[in-house]
Amino acid sequence: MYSPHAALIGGRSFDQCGDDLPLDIEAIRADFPILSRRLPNGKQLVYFDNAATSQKPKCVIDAMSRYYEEYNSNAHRAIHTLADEATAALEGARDMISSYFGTSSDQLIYTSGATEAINLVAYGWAREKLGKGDVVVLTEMEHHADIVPWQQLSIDKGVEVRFVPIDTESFTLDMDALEVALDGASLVCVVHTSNVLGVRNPIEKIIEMSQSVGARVLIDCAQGAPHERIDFDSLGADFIAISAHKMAGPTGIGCILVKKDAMAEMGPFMTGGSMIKRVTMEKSTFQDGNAMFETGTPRIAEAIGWGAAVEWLNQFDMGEIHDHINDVASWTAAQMREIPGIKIYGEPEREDSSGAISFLHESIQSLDLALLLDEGGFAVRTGHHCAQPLMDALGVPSTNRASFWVYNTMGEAEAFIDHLRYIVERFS
Amino acid sequence: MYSPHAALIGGRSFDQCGDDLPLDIEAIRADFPILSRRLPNGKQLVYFDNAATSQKPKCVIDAMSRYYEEYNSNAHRAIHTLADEATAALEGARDMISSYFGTSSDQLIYTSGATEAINLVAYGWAREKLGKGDVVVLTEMEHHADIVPWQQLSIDKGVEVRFVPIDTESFTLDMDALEVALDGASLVCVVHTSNVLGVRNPIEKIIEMSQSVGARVLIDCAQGAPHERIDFDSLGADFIAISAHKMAGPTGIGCILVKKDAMAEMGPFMTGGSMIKRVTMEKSTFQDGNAMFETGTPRIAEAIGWGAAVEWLNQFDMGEIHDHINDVASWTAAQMREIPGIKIYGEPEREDSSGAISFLHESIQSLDLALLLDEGGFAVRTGHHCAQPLMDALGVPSTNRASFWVYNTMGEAEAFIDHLRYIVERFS
Amino acid sequence: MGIGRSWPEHLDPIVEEFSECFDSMERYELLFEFAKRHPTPLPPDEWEDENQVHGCQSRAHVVCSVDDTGGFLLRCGADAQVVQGLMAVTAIAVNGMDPSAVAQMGPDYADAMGIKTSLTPSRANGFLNMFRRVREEAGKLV
Amino acid sequence: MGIGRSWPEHLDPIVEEFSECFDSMERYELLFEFAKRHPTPLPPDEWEDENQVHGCQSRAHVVCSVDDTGGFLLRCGADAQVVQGLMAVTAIAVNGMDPSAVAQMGPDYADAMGIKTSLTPSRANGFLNMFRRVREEAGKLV
Ligand SMILES: Cc1ncc(COP(=O)(O)O)c(C=O)c1O
Ligand SMILES: Cc1ncc(COP(=O)(O)O)c(C=O)c1O
Repeated sequence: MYSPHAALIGGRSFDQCGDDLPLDIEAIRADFPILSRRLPNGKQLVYFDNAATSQKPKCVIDAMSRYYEEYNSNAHRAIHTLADEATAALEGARDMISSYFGTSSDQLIYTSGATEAINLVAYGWAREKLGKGDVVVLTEMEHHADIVPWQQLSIDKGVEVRFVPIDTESFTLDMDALEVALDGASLVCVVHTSNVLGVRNPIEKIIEMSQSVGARVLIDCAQGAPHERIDFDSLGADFIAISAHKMAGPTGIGCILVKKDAMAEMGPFMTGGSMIKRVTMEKSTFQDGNAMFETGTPRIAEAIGWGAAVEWLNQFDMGEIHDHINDVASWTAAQMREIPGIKIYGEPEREDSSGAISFLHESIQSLDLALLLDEGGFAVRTGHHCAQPLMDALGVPSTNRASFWVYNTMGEAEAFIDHLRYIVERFS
Repeated sequence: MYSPHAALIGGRSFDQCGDDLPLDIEAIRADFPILSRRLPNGKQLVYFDNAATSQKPKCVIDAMSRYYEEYNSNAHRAIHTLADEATAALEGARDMISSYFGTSSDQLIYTSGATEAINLVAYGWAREKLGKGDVVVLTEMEHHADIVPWQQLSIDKGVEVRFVPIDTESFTLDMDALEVALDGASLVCVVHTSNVLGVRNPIEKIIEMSQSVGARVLIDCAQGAPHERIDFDSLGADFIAISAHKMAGPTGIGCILVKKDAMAEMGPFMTGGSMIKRVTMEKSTFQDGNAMFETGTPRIAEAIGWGAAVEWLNQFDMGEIHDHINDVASWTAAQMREIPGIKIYGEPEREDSSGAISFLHESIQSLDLALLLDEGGFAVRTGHHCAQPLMDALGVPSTNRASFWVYNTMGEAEAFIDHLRYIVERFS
Repeated sequence: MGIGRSWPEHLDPIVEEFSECFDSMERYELLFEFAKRHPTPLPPDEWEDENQVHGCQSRAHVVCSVDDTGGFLLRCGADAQVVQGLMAVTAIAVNGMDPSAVAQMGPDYADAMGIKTSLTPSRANGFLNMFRRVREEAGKLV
Repeated sequence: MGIGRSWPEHLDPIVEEFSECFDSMERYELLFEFAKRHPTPLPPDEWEDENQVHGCQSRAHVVCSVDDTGGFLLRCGADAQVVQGLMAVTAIAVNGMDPSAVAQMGPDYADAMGIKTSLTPSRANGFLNMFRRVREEAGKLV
């Protein structure tokens, strides 16, 4: 029988005990077609914009093409073979992804990304459960996706929003201030790893502290999931938001992981087909569990692509991936600190950092610096990184940011440092 | 310079005046890899489930692969070359898609599909503008995506929902009842073409009647857009919802087209990055126009794929495509009416019908019939088609549905009729 | 789930009849016949939420009990004849058996009948859900 | 927009200087220099919403007027030196010209300078938005 599942398996053989083998970065690079790209000026691409989005291995791209070329069909509620294969692949992907995140598939709701995931909690849970007198605790290092939905909730429902500040010396959350902010809190929303600073927050402790005052906890793992294995059931958070595109998966998909008892408190968000039990002109009744939150034609190709990405990642030990990234980032940051005029925001050398390096030069404007780096083939991001309150705390409008992933090499880092030195010598 | 735009152009040369050439169905079929698929039992696939989702030409699949293999990057707000190319391709796709729909790009808001498009109107416009005393008019032939969001609005805001019935003899809307229902209406939501009956509603007249009583109009064009050219500006509707996946595009994307003055009345729906002007801990301000409604990482690959689909469609005259589909459907329906025990719901032979044929056999249960058709390689859908109020009006719980698109042939229709006759002879 | 064969001997002629079908259309025809010859069908007015088998594409319901002689009794019904037919074969297999034997039985008769070629992933799943439900209920009756 | 060349003669030496750059890094260096030698920069405290050029990746602002002798006067500023440099060259080109001539001018000097190799789609777009804004304002001053 034709098996769309087999099609999901990538080039390299599946190996869950990869921790015996050291990472073979050259073999990994060979999985990513884009890494051999040359820019129009002839320069070899060096992709250091991984916190914005990761590149995709060929097996992910191919899994989606194969879906469209061999068994594309709308899933669910159809009897014919193609629909059945598409449904099996879609549900197979859900099983694969949820088990990668250490939970069961009924605690996973597909969304278009981390942003929609957080909005789903704001609309589907918070608007049902919270009102005047309730408190939502955020931190100063949240991404806008984990700020604006709560400000809107505050406008609509009178909920109080509190921000936990960061210590701008150590670039870490002020845990004493968190302790204070937790008083009377109903929901605590914290970013697992800052997309600007690379700081990995002590989320285990935060979850414990929050739950001990009876608050539910949402962890924004958009940056965390590409850098360490997120184990939903053992972490114990109530909600975890994830984007596929930052962890080797396609654009247009992500999920919110939701604990069963929190899900039971939720009401519908977007409505329409699939999420219903029965529709009449008078009233409609809805499906139970995660099915209530997925309406319309599913993101079929995207789910299959993400499933393939998770399967690709599953070959490796995430601890080793983290160490490799940390090595490259620490070396790079240490070298950058030697370059006159460069200032780094954060401590990428810290062992648990994602290695994202936010930096500025004292005289070369950030946009100019990005252009000059691009001229050398180096893709870094420039801007406020959707974290303006954090920028305000750091006292800058924007930063340049170099961020690394599994396929980046020490050789790329060396070339980057050489080019950056050259820019600073010539343009400052 | 590397041009992602050039990459969007499909195999056949771009030709807007295709109306001089008759459609070359065999050449068109060659563009769709899946059409040569054989099922596990060796049977050649005959895909008659186009109203659920269309198949995708190779140029669409390739445009997305090329994005991931050559210039994948998060769009907007980045200086580096890849980000710039991705942004250009994303915005180029928006221009192409909006101009295909006869409007400007600032009246197009990307969504994940028609379902999210309608929810966006319910949350972003109706929740701002409507309340107790307001009336939303729907029809009995709406898809659940155009029913449940309005029922939820009714629960939350006290809005009255009225349904215009269909005439179950002619399978058309009861226009006299519409006239009555319009009294005091604030919003009228009508499906352009029924996914069950294939009926194309007189939307021009409905728009006129609705606007003459001062109501805004939403047209659900999920089924309309694959069958005729939708010209937003000249139609004059306030909102038009569209899914890409039913018109040769990928899963996970669609749009709502919104008239400028209606957009000006809208408030934010999902919030987060990109849709903001400035975020502080105290408050946030938002972008103007369509930018206020698109947050998070865009559906970049999906938009590029949809752009390629629209470019592919642009080669043809939609009138000719419609006529071809109508020929195949009319012949098929006429033959089916000769088969003992088969009953057709709708009039697929009508000139303006999308050609979807909903049918049942008096003694062979619909699921059995679908299985037996599948055994012959024929993919048809079976179920309530997310239109339970219409099913209730027709007095059946579900139907089988054969639906056609540009690549279906008279030869496939003949084979279908032969197999259906054989089933009926053997199993009834 | 059981190596070799785990179905009762009295099912052999039926398994053989199916396995000798010329093609799947013929096999479907036979399933339709068995649907009509179902020994212990569950009439639609006894279809309830509690006895519904979930994860089936058609509506399917099973009610298990023991008869006067202590033998297993499977009453079951589905809206689709194909499913009803498979259920009929299953009922023929298990009716009268010792519940503990039913609880141990495997779904391998379906393979042997040649049904598998027509089972796409979710159809296979639907069949297995039905079968597991019967086995579970049998376990409770031991 | 304009066949052949449409820039004023007095820009020739500058165009030549740029076109002779060894590579784009050298061209960027030159743009940095021109940014410093901007004849009529617009100081940041005059940057306002109304004079902002939209669709630029950097913040860019232009204010157009005529001087005592009726010549065009472009005051402009950007936060990025690269943009500021291009604006400086533009100001050198158009300052003192007849507004109606500015309204007719094309952006071809940028091509001739060799800038195009560094212009990705949206950078080119940003430059064109700036240039069109200047031309529009010139049209209003005729
Ligand atoms: C008439 C109609 N409206 C809305 C929809 C919903 O579209 P989607 O599932 O792509 O959101 C469909 C698709 O099934 C449809 O046929
Ligand atoms: C920390 C963090 N949260 C949320 C998001 C939003 O993710 P997406 O844009 O995929 O919805 C991002 C991505 O930029 C992020 O870095």
